[in-house]
Amino acid sequence: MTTLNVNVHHVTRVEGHGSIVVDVKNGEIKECRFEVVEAPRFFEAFVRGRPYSELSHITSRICGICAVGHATASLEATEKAMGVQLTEQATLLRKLMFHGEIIDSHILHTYYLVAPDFLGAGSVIPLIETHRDAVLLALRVKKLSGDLCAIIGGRHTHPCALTVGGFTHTPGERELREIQARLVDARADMDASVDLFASLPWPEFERETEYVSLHKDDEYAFIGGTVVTSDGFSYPIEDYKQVTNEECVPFSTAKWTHHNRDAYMVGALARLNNNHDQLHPRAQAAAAKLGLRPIVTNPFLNSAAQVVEMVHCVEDSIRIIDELLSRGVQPEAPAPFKVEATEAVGSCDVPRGILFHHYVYDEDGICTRANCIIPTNQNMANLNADMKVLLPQILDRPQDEVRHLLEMLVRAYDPCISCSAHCLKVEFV
Amino acid sequence: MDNGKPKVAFFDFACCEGCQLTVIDSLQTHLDLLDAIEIVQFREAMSEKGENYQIAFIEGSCTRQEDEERLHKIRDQADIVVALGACAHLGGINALKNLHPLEDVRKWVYGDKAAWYDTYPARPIGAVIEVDAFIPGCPIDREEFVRVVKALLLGTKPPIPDYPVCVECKLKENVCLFDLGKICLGPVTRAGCNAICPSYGAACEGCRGLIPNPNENAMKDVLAKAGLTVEEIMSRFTMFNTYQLQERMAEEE
Amino acid sequence: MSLWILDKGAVAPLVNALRADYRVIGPQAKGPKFVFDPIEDPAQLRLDYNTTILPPKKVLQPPEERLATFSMGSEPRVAPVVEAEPTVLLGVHTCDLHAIQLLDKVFSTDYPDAHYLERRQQTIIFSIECLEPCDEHSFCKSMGTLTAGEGYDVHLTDLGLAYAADVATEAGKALLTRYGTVREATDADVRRLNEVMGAKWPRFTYRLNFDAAELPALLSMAYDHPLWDELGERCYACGACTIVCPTCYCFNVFDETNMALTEGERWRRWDSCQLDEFARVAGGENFRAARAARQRHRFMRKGKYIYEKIGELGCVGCGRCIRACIPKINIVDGFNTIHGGG
Amino acid sequence: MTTSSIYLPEMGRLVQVESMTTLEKLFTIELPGGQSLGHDPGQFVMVSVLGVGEAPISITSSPSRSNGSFELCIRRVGDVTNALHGMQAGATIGVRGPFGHGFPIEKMRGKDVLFAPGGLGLAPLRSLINQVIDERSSFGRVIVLYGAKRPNELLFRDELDEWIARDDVECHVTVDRGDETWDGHVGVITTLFPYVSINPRNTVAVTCGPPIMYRFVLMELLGKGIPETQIYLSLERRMKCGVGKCGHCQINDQYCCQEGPVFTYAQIKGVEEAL
Ligand SMILES: Cc1cc2nc3c(=O)[nH]c(=O)nc-3n(C[C@H](O)[C@H](O)[C@H](O)COP(=O)(O)OP(=O)(O)OC[C@H]3O[C@@H](n4cnc5c(N)ncnc54)[C@H](O)[C@@H]3O)c2cc1C
Ligand code: SF4
Ligand code: SF4
Ligand code: SF4
Repeated sequence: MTTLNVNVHHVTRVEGHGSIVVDVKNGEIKECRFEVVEAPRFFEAFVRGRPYSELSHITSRICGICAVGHATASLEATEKAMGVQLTEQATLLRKLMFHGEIIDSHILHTYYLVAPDFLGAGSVIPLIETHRDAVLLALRVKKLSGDLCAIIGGRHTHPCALTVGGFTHTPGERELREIQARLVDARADMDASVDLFASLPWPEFERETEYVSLHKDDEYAFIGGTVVTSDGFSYPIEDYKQVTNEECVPFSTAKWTHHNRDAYMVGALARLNNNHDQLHPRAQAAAAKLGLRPIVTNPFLNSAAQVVEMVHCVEDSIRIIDELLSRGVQPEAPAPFKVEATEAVGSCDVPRGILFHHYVYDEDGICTRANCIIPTNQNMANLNADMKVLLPQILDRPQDEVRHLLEMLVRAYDPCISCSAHCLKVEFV
Repeated sequence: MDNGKPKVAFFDFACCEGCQLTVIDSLQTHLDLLDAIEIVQFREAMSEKGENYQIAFIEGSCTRQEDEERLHKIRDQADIVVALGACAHLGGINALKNLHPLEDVRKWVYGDKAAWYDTYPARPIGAVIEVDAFIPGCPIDREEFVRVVKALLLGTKPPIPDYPVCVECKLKENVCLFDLGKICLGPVTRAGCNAICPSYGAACEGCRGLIPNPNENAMKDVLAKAGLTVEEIMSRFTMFNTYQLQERMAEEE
Repeated sequence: MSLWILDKGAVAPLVNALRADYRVIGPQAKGPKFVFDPIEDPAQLRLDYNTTILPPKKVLQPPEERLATFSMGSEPRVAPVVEAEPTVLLGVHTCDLHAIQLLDKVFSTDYPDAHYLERRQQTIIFSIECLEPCDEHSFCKSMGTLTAGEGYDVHLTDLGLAYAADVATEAGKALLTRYGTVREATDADVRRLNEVMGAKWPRFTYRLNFDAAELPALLSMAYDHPLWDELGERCYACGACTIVCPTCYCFNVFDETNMALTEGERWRRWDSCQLDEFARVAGGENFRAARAARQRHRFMRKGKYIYEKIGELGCVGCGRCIRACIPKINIVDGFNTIHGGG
Repeated sequence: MTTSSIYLPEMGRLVQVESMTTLEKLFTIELPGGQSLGHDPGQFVMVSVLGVGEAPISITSSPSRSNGSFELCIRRVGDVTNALHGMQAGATIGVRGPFGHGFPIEKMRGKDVLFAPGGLGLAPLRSLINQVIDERSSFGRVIVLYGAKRPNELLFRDELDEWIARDDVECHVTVDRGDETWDGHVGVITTLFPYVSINPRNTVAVTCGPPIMYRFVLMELLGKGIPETQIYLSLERRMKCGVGKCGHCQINDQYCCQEGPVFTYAQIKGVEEAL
């Protein structure tokens, strides 16, 4: 009979602090859970009293990896609240920058964090010797996506130029053309990535769950749209709480969420499952090559879905730049608006999944209440449910392997725990 | 130092990990960093964990009792401790919570479960352990990080400027935001970021902290002339510098 | 030397032709302001600009400049770097032209500075006459820099449809005639030029309440003037006033190395006497610790010290320091205060 | 390239490095091909450690004793000086100079010379003291009054002993605070003045030390009636070029690196930024 005691404190190669606790006595699972042990940061509490103009800059600091995503969701909320209508150019630039972040985050996750698991390394650093081409590819694509964010927003981590109503800076046509040429070149890197990840021995594991994402009929949804689930539900963004149903759990600084079932999953795999038809044809081809045919129920394949999304974002970025250039890029001031007492919810599907920012402003545009629901939190219950199903299937394997597989499962979710820990506010009135 | 390279470890406390990400990003242009130093711990990017390091880069603020123990352990091991980024250097954005009563903050977020979550006012790590150097910024500047690593290798003083952002902003020939009717904290904020925010038309928010000898009265004067109320002025300063301002107020009392 | 006429329509072809053999730098728009930058498209050139954020000195003494490269290790070696390329500098206002002449003196006397001088030698200057004040802050008329008799290769004056091009050097002439389409000026052109020049003066006002030549003497009596303390209270010590000044040339020197610490470069970067650490020595002593003392030093340099060193006033009246100063410290008001009766 | 760069150091070799105190070391440097530095006492060189930076350092050896090399006495206080302290004989360093105006020895001939260095201030003065001693017959009395904070901070102790032993030099040494190794005079440098009688009209005084010391020594010298034009000081400033361009060393209208570092008291009297 197996007796197992795994306690992986501070799971590595994830953004943020999490621990896996497993306790098995004589083949009986006593304990199996993923804890978030990170220091809570209390964003919702301390944005109260801050002016609307600061909100996107403050909340971008929730997470250094999805800074653009937080800033964009935050601006979505504020702009909705203030009734701002973005110009077409600003809308395109927001999308373009968002693509930059998706690529940036996914390349980091797939190459730096996940690939070492399959290539028998503890980190990306030894791969510089053993898989130099792959590492250089990753560095190249990471630089490209970072530069794409930078020409629009100044930098990728905590972009400076995003502001309510648009941007404080407009990229030059020459910069756009140069980055477009690099995106075109990156197609080869995308093809190579698809080949590489298609060749990896993904762990065999299936557990069907509910997949939640944003959806738009006319494009693969990242910013705005409606909230849909693979169980057939659909909600306007404003009704996000009907989906999330948060609760505090004692061993975690992250709050858990559930909807139609005990748990649901968000992120690249959820988006791919819900929005496969809106993917760029090249991305659809990549999905086929990676064996991703909706509904995909192996959570490990979330990383493969990220590769598909990279392909999509590269292609769509090339297209957006074409559109921008054919319209002609002009410096423009942020759209005008009037500050008034309002409330609104913004939502984006950031690299790790759907994200909600909900603000209430007083008549001076001072934030009086805020609620941010972060993808990693929403995945927490599902990850734990996966672990409970996976563990019995692998219990007979050596302890190191069990530990490794559990860690890989955690990593597959790409948990950005640093953001999940700033959980969330009690009910709105 | 078996292979002659100094062993370097990265640690994080309450933060967004954007600074560590910036460190990872610095490899895009400075892959030779890995020839010069040996990274033995970097949770965000590697599974291996070496406890034998000489240089510790610490990201994030100290916000809990248990953080202090960890910080002391790092201090005991490392020859050189570097505060990495605004959270570690200043308390940064985390210290915004210090503007509210602690109990209120906990209850606000966790409701009746507040007692489960340990927390105290956010502090820069320099308030807990001795820090040998700091790299300011939210996030840090990639090139500045590389410069500091070189200085540590060379055994010289890390080249962190003492002058304000305006110097770099002017050298870049940006249109000053005051000329565009905006309000910028550049005149009192430490340079080194290459004036990135003003270069992108956005006001400096002071993430690198005040310069050593700022003329705050002149700043307040100018902001007041620009039509800002006292609350608005304070709000500008507190975004990243709450801890420093509160310390100063406590000193004055 | 000779007067030529350059039709406005001929400017773009001239710029294009020059671009084949020269780095062409001229004023162009940056948001609501102007900057000197390399011209990639003649349409960028804005000879009608008012003033630039940084003066054209940045072309001759770049904000950051490599002085040497070196190898480290046990047998270190060092080699000088003098970076200069054939350059045409277009559209220099006369105040800035006076400032360039001042820099020429500074960098060629005592210990000649090859880095500056080589670049200067390879730069051909097309200056341009100002017919309108750039804004309320310029005081070139007070400083005697509202026009220029020397220091340029070609000097342009806007005659409406064409520029009068006063050619002062062989280099200028060769350039103008080889790359451009010009004709020699007729008597009518000269009359028109005189008219334009005659009409411009009244548009400019004196802003100093006294003759600038009195500045050195005035300042030598003003060392303990209460003005300095007043300015010290308001000044941020941000250095902007000196960075934008066409006659400031102070610099810092620092080394950059590669990661392996085997090679490096020695650089210089513009520095400012307004910054805290400018005059601090290793013992911790700071010889101009007070902002008031630093403001005094700036005023003294502009109105007295530089004059005593090279016989030219250190201020050409461009007004940049006034525009750049956020608390609105105004050198004209300062000088007038010292003169008395503000 | 038309002219060579004034910022380009020549590479010199450290032929000897000697510890003097916990903070100061004496460096002996040879230029390529054994060329002479050709300096006057009181001048300085810009010393480079490539990769670290440059620092102005007074030449402490006397031109009369050059032997194809020169000496620098350097206190470790920062980047460049730390790096120098880490170097061994045989290493190569960069040297530019000599720069500045040294002590006008011609004007001192035939006169009594009173040296009053404090602490590290002995480094620049030693160059002149030794030259005066080497040309002893062309000077009147030679008086050296040297003070340091503590006995273990006294520089050039062997030479001090030599000077004390000589009949034709009046040398007195003091420390601010003594210890068990010290049986000499205790007290600040000005307490040495009563030991020597001075003929003010015929005396040239030369002093160098930290800014506070100047105030007291000057009071003493002026009180004795030595004319302001016969009191020489060597001043320290931040310097980045050494050739009157970078602006850091400016003392009001004077560039310390060019007009100085040696000034007469008459030159800087009333110049607020000087002392
Ligand atoms: C003419 C002249 C002659 C000299 N002769 C000698 C001599 O014979 N022997 C000798 O030992 N020295 C001499 N000095 C002094 C010497 O030049 C300085 O000690 C040296 O430049 C220090 O350089 P560094 O690189 O070691 O220090 P750095 O690391 O460069 O530090 C020095 C500079 O950095 C700044 N700095 C350093 N530490 C701090 C701090 N804690 N806070 C703020 N700012 C700081 C200071 O502004 C200072 O200018 C002389 C100086 C001059 C001008
Ligand atoms: S924009 Fe800001 S940093 Fe730049 S000069 Fe103006 S005040 Fe200074
Ligand atoms: S002091 Fe001011 S007005 Fe005079 S030249 Fe310099 S920037 Fe122009
Ligand atoms: S620009 Fe104004 S505030 Fe800045 S240093 Fe100059 S005088 Fe002072």
